[in-house]
Amino acid sequence: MLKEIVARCEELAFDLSFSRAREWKSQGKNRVVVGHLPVYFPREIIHAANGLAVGILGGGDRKLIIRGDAYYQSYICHIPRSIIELAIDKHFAGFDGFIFPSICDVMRNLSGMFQMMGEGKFVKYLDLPQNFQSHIGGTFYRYELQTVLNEVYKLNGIEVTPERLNHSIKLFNINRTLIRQLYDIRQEFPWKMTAADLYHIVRAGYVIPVEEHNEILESVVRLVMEERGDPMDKIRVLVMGAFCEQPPVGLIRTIELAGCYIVEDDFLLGARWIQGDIDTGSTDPLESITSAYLEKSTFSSSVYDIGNPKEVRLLNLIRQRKVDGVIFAAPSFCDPALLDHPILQKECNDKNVRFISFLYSENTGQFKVIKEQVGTFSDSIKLWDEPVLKANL
Amino acid sequence: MAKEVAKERSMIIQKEMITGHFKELGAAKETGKKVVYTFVPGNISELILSFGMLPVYPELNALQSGMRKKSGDYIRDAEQHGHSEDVCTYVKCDVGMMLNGNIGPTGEKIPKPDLLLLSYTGCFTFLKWFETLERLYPGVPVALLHTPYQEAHKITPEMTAYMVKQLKEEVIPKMEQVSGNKYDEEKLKSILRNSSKVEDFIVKIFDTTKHRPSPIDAYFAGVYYIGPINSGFRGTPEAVDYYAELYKEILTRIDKKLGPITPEGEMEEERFRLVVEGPPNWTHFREFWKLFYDMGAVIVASSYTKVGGVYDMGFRVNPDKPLESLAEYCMNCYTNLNLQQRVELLSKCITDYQADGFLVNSIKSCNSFSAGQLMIMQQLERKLEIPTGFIESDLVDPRYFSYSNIKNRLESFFQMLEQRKMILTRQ
Amino acid sequence: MEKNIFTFGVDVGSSIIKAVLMSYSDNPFIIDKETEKIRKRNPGMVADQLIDQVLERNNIKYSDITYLATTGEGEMLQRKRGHFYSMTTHAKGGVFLNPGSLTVVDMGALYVRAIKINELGRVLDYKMTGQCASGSGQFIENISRYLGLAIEDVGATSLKSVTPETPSGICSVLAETDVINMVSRGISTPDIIKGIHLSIANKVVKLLSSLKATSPVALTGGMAMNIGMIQAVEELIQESKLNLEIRANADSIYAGAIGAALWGGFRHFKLTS
Amino acid sequence: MKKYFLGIDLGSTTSKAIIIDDRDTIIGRGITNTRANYTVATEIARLEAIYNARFSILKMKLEDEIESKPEYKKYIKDVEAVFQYLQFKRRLDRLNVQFRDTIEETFSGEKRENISGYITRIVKEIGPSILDEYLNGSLGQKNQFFRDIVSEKYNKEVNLLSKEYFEPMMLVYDKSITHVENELTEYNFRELVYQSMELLNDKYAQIDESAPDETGVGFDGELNLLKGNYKHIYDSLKEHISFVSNLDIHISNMVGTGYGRALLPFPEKSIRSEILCHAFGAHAVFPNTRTVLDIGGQDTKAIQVDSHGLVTSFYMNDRCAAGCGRYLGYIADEFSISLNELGPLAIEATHEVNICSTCTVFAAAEIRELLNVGQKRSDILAGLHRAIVMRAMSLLARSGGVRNEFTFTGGVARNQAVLKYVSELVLKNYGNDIKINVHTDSIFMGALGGAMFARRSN
Ligand SMILES: Nc1ncnc2c1ncn2[C@@H]1O[C@H](COP(=O)(O)OP(=O)(O)O)[C@@H](O)[C@H]1O
Ligand SMILES: Nc1ncnc2c1ncn2[C@@H]1O[C@H](COP(=O)(O)OP(=O)(O)O)[C@@H](O)[C@H]1O
Ligand code: SF4
Ligand code: SF4
Ligand code: SF4
Repeated sequence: MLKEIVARCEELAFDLSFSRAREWKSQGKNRVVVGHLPVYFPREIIHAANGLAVGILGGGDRKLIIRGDAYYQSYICHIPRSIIELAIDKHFAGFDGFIFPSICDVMRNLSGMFQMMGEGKFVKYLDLPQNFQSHIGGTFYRYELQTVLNEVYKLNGIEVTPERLNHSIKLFNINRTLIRQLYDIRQEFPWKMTAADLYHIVRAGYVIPVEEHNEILESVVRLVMEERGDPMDKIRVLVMGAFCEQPPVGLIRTIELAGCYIVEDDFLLGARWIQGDIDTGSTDPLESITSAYLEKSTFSSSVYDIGNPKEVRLLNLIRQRKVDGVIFAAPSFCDPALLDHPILQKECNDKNVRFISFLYSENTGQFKVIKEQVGTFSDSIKLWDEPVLKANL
Repeated sequence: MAKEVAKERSMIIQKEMITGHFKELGAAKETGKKVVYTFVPGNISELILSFGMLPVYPELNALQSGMRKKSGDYIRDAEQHGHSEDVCTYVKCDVGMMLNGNIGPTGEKIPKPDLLLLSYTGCFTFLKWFETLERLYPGVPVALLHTPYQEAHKITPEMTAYMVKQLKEEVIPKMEQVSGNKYDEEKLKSILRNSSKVEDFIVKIFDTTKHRPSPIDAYFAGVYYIGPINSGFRGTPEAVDYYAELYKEILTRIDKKLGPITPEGEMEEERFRLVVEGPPNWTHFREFWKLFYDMGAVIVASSYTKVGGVYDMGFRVNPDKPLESLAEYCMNCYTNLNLQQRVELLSKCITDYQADGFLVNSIKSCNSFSAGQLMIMQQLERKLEIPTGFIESDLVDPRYFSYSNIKNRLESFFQMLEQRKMILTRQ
Repeated sequence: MEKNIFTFGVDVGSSIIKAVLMSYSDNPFIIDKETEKIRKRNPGMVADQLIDQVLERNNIKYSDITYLATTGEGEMLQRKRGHFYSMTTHAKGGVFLNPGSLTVVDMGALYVRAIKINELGRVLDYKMTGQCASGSGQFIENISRYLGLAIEDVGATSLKSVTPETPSGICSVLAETDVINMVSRGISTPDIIKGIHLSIANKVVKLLSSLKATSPVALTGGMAMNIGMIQAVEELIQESKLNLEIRANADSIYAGAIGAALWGGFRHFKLTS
Repeated sequence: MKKYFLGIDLGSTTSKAIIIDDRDTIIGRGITNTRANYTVATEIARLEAIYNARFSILKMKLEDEIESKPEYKKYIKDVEAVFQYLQFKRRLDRLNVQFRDTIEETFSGEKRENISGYITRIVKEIGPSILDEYLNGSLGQKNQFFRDIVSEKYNKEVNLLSKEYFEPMMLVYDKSITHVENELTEYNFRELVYQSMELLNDKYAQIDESAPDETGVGFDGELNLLKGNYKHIYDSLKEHISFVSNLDIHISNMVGTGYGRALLPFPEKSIRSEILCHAFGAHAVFPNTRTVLDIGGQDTKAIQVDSHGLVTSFYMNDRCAAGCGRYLGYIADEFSISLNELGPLAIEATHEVNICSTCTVFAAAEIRELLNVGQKRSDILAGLHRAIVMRAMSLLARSGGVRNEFTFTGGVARNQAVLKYVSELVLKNYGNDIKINVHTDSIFMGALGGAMFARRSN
């Protein structure tokens, strides 16, 4: 039963023609489908405007790159070229608009390329504020969100009332809670479900209506609790750096095959960006969404961490999830992720947290070297009987 | 060896300005002057000056290290400290320089920052850079000025308001606190008045490439010409003098129908006129330049000279609205323009200055420039039917400058332009 | 530990298979060892033959072996009891061969792996080369073949160099063209070989410095049998002022197999205790 | 006097020479591998092109006879084949001498004796079998080089020996071959061609003596025409051959290009970028060409040209030679087959194995691994070929995509499997109506372009 759900989720998650979204759009009037790129976008507002916000996470290893290379030099990460390839091959046909949250220069410029290529009816680069004061950054963020809503309004004429928006927020609160529960289960019983399965389940939520995803998540939570599974002699790791370009599933599997349980990760960070619930009782729910962004965001390479250093937050996570070591896995040429690593790794060093790091790209197919490194990492923690130095944290 | 070329007066002035600046920095500890680290694109130097503080530009340090062939070692050191091979080498070069005692180009030690002014325009790496610096200089206050991107091809009032608010409530209070001086709007206005004069000169100078032969090279020499506006002198009277002098010199060259000055003297014959997109390589700057002037190629416009501000589309600071002006200046920098705007700007350059070819120097480090360049190139090729060339190198990482590869590509590019001229004139 | 047991380590490399028979106890020692080139045969088959050959030579039956451990690409061997990852085994083997080493560098046919360990032999950190084969033993093999040198003679030839000539790029394939070019320019064979060694050593030293390796450094793997390589590494270490002492051992190529045999013994006692 | 123009393409793997006349017609081709000294390689290619030109001129002169009398055609073809063999034979003799020297300085005692004996046997074996392949097989058309031909035979023989002699025997070969490749063996055309004719006469004499129904295997109908007739042909050809042997093939101008062009002893104005030459050559042969893909030994170039054959943009790999021709060479080595057998084997595949690294050095290891997990040879080969093409597709995209018509050049275009994948992917991604051109002379496009530039700037 669980197997079937996971299989279905895998199919959905990697359905690069986004058939469920298209189907959904055709099933009602005035529906819009809006693609959004990594990392975080408040999908609630599109939901409230009778829309479906579909996460675009690249083509992974399932899309052959032929013309995408015409747009990017070899020293730029992989995800934008697979997205361009998808666009050229009309995978986004029927999408009404695209939102590019500001995370890096590559994504930013990709938004310009979408504009020049005339993709969708609107292309919005969403400038997430780096100022976290509500009357400065907050005001600007509201203005940015309003711009998105105006674009959608132009398309379907649907007024987003506070009631509608509050309802949408509620659904997404449930979604976030259920995902959190799954992570908590895996944190305690990582053998009950593989990291790859969890990944598929969460990723499916990027491309289907939240109502349906919530149903899936509910059954999964129930079924996973019933799973037995045998605990194996593996170390517990946290994987860090993959917030935008996704690692190939083979990589996630390789890590777990080579003696690790992934108990925390930032693979699909957007779905878990807001930590906790967003207020659903306000008469100005846009303000609730804004203040959730300002106050409840997780940490990520795309946000300057003034006054809230990311290394401290990472350490908290390590403690919470009781991990034995950290795997820094980042996409090749991803400046944001890679420039964070020295900072985070220094902290790990200082606090005696074991870590390794390597690079991947979404279509990496050869995991031999990675397997050897991860295997040695797990060996090095397991074979030598010293207790892992958690006490130092 | 290059023969010694008589220095023009403007060069001497510039050299004095720069030397003076580093002297002042070197003496900052004694004089008690506060030091602000900030970046070139979207540099609000006028504001820094109005508080009597001294700006330091880590990128320019990196650039200088590159030119002095130190960057290779610095980068290696930074990589030893955990930085990836894949990321922007400006950052690594700066980190490496710090690890090696922070000695500036004139041999004087660059003082530690009293304030990290992160006005990050057109590039996310600046954010990461300052996160790194913040940890290298623990306790130094950070003022962040977020410049919204011109995503909708324009600057909206909300964007300006957001920036002005940040200036007023984030940046200025921090500057007051660090410098111990109050914000003096009149002083700022008077500095800005100089800036607007400088801006006029800049536009006129880079417009002289209209002439045939072009009296200047707008890339290789251009990067020297923008030195003063990019290194904190924009609002100073020295800058006004410098640019007045420079403009005068160029006018004389035009009268005499002289081509650009190269490190080996005047360029004899102008054979190709190019527009170049992308920053130059600094580690092999001379060799790189030589590849061009040896072939009689002169750059009549380049986007790189617009990173520190775009003025040829009409923007000027308005001393009467100082903060709004600064905000708009930031939002107007080249890499803060969206791709469509970049294409328009470049095609204007190509047509206005009658270029024969368009060349991209794609910099491995710089996603801000590089991501999208290929599409820009395609668009220009299609729109203007101009021959395009493409080379790759890096700003300051000598490992990514392959002389033979670049030479091979440039040779082919020039032969292609020549062949084209030959055939087209024959018809 | 009550008695000595036999353990066997098999390191299936990309071109050479290494087998070591050990007596494992508190003072483990090597009983016998052997290598065999794969030379386009099935590695599994070659390894099996090699195991039998060593057993036969020592009058030992397979059933007398308490633990047969594989490393490298040896996971497919039917007769293994356990498999360990290359860096784990090279660390162990490297220290066994060069006691007191705090860093082990395995220089093999395709990859270079640098492993940092503490006094207890525990792996602390490591780095290995990835998708690009510049700096691999295979590269030396290719070049020496072109120059008509037996791999055993490469090291000695390199030592004769006076003014080494390094290839310009990093790519091994393009470097081959460079070498051809050098030959036609009349550069001497020792100078070419030395240049190649230096360019590989450069990669090794880069790994060492990015790992912040601690001295002494043990070199293992096939390339550590190459005296020219050892010298090139030493020269570059000196040049980059890393202050690392280099050690190598005549049995370097067996380090992985030795490590596997040792870990096999360790696991056996851990599992049975 | 007639004017001729020479183009030299000093590539990373092969050196090519083309001679054209003043109407751009190709009259001579020469090719050799660039394993050797660059100057030697250039000379070999140039001389070969001149020999080839003499034969071309001969054929042009005798055009009418050849049209009307197939035996003439056959005879000339045979002469050419034997001519090639004789060149080969001279180098083989030279190699044999080198073998002796190498053995002398490397081995001693019994080992020396044995190895020396083996070598004698092998050399004896190779000579006649090669002659047979030249005469009765199609070795002449296979575009194989001395090293490849010899090493194929040599390896086969060595594999028959006992295992302990494998390494020493390989060493003898490796040590000797480079010397021979680095030497220029000059031939006198006239002498060699007469020698060829004598040899042929001996052969034909045997046919004459054979009974009418005894013209067994390998003796085809064409050959039969020569029966009883060859003496006559010989006599009438002799004069013409003497004429072309003495003909002064005057090269009025030449242009050098290719990877090693900077090392050519040419004045600077006679050196052209290989990108322009390839494009110009391809465009000359197929005037509607708009996109050119050239895959050579260690670089791949994607070039866009306009209607005049002028390059408008191009893109090439550098720094990394993954996925170029040399890669195929290593693969052929690993599978112990010759380069031109790779493609046909790959085409037999039922599916393509996914190949992750096209790094030349890793190729062998990856293949071994795949063979071990039970993948079929042909499927692996198919995957490898496809991987190369994927890289080329990426460069094509960067250069501006594929425009009609598309011309595929360079040595790798001779490989049918690569061609198959290129066609498939180009048609699928850039439109089914794209016309794809490949020419039998595709490896010579750079040299041809060079020769054409030479003519134009004369
Ligand atoms: N006798 C020798 N002398 C010098 N170098 C050797 C010798 N034997 C092997 N090598 C080198 O060692 C390499 C193989 O090393 P090895 O450790 O067996 O690699 P792997 O285990 O990765 O297959 C060869 O590529 C060659 O360069
Ligand atoms: N007969 C053939 N069949 C298949 N491939 C061939 C053949 N001849 C040459 N090649 C391929 O062509 C490559 C050489 O191409 P070439 O264009 O001559 O390269 P370059 O100009 O760089 O020397 C070889 O590496 C080989 O892979
Ligand atoms: S992978 Fe990194 S560099 Fe690439 S688009 Fe995503 S955030 Fe930007
Ligand atoms: S990415 Fe480009 S703009 Fe940004 S810091 Fe680096 S070089 Fe400067
Ligand atoms: S650079 Fe050379 S050695 Fe490295 S991956 Fe490419 S082909 Fe292989």
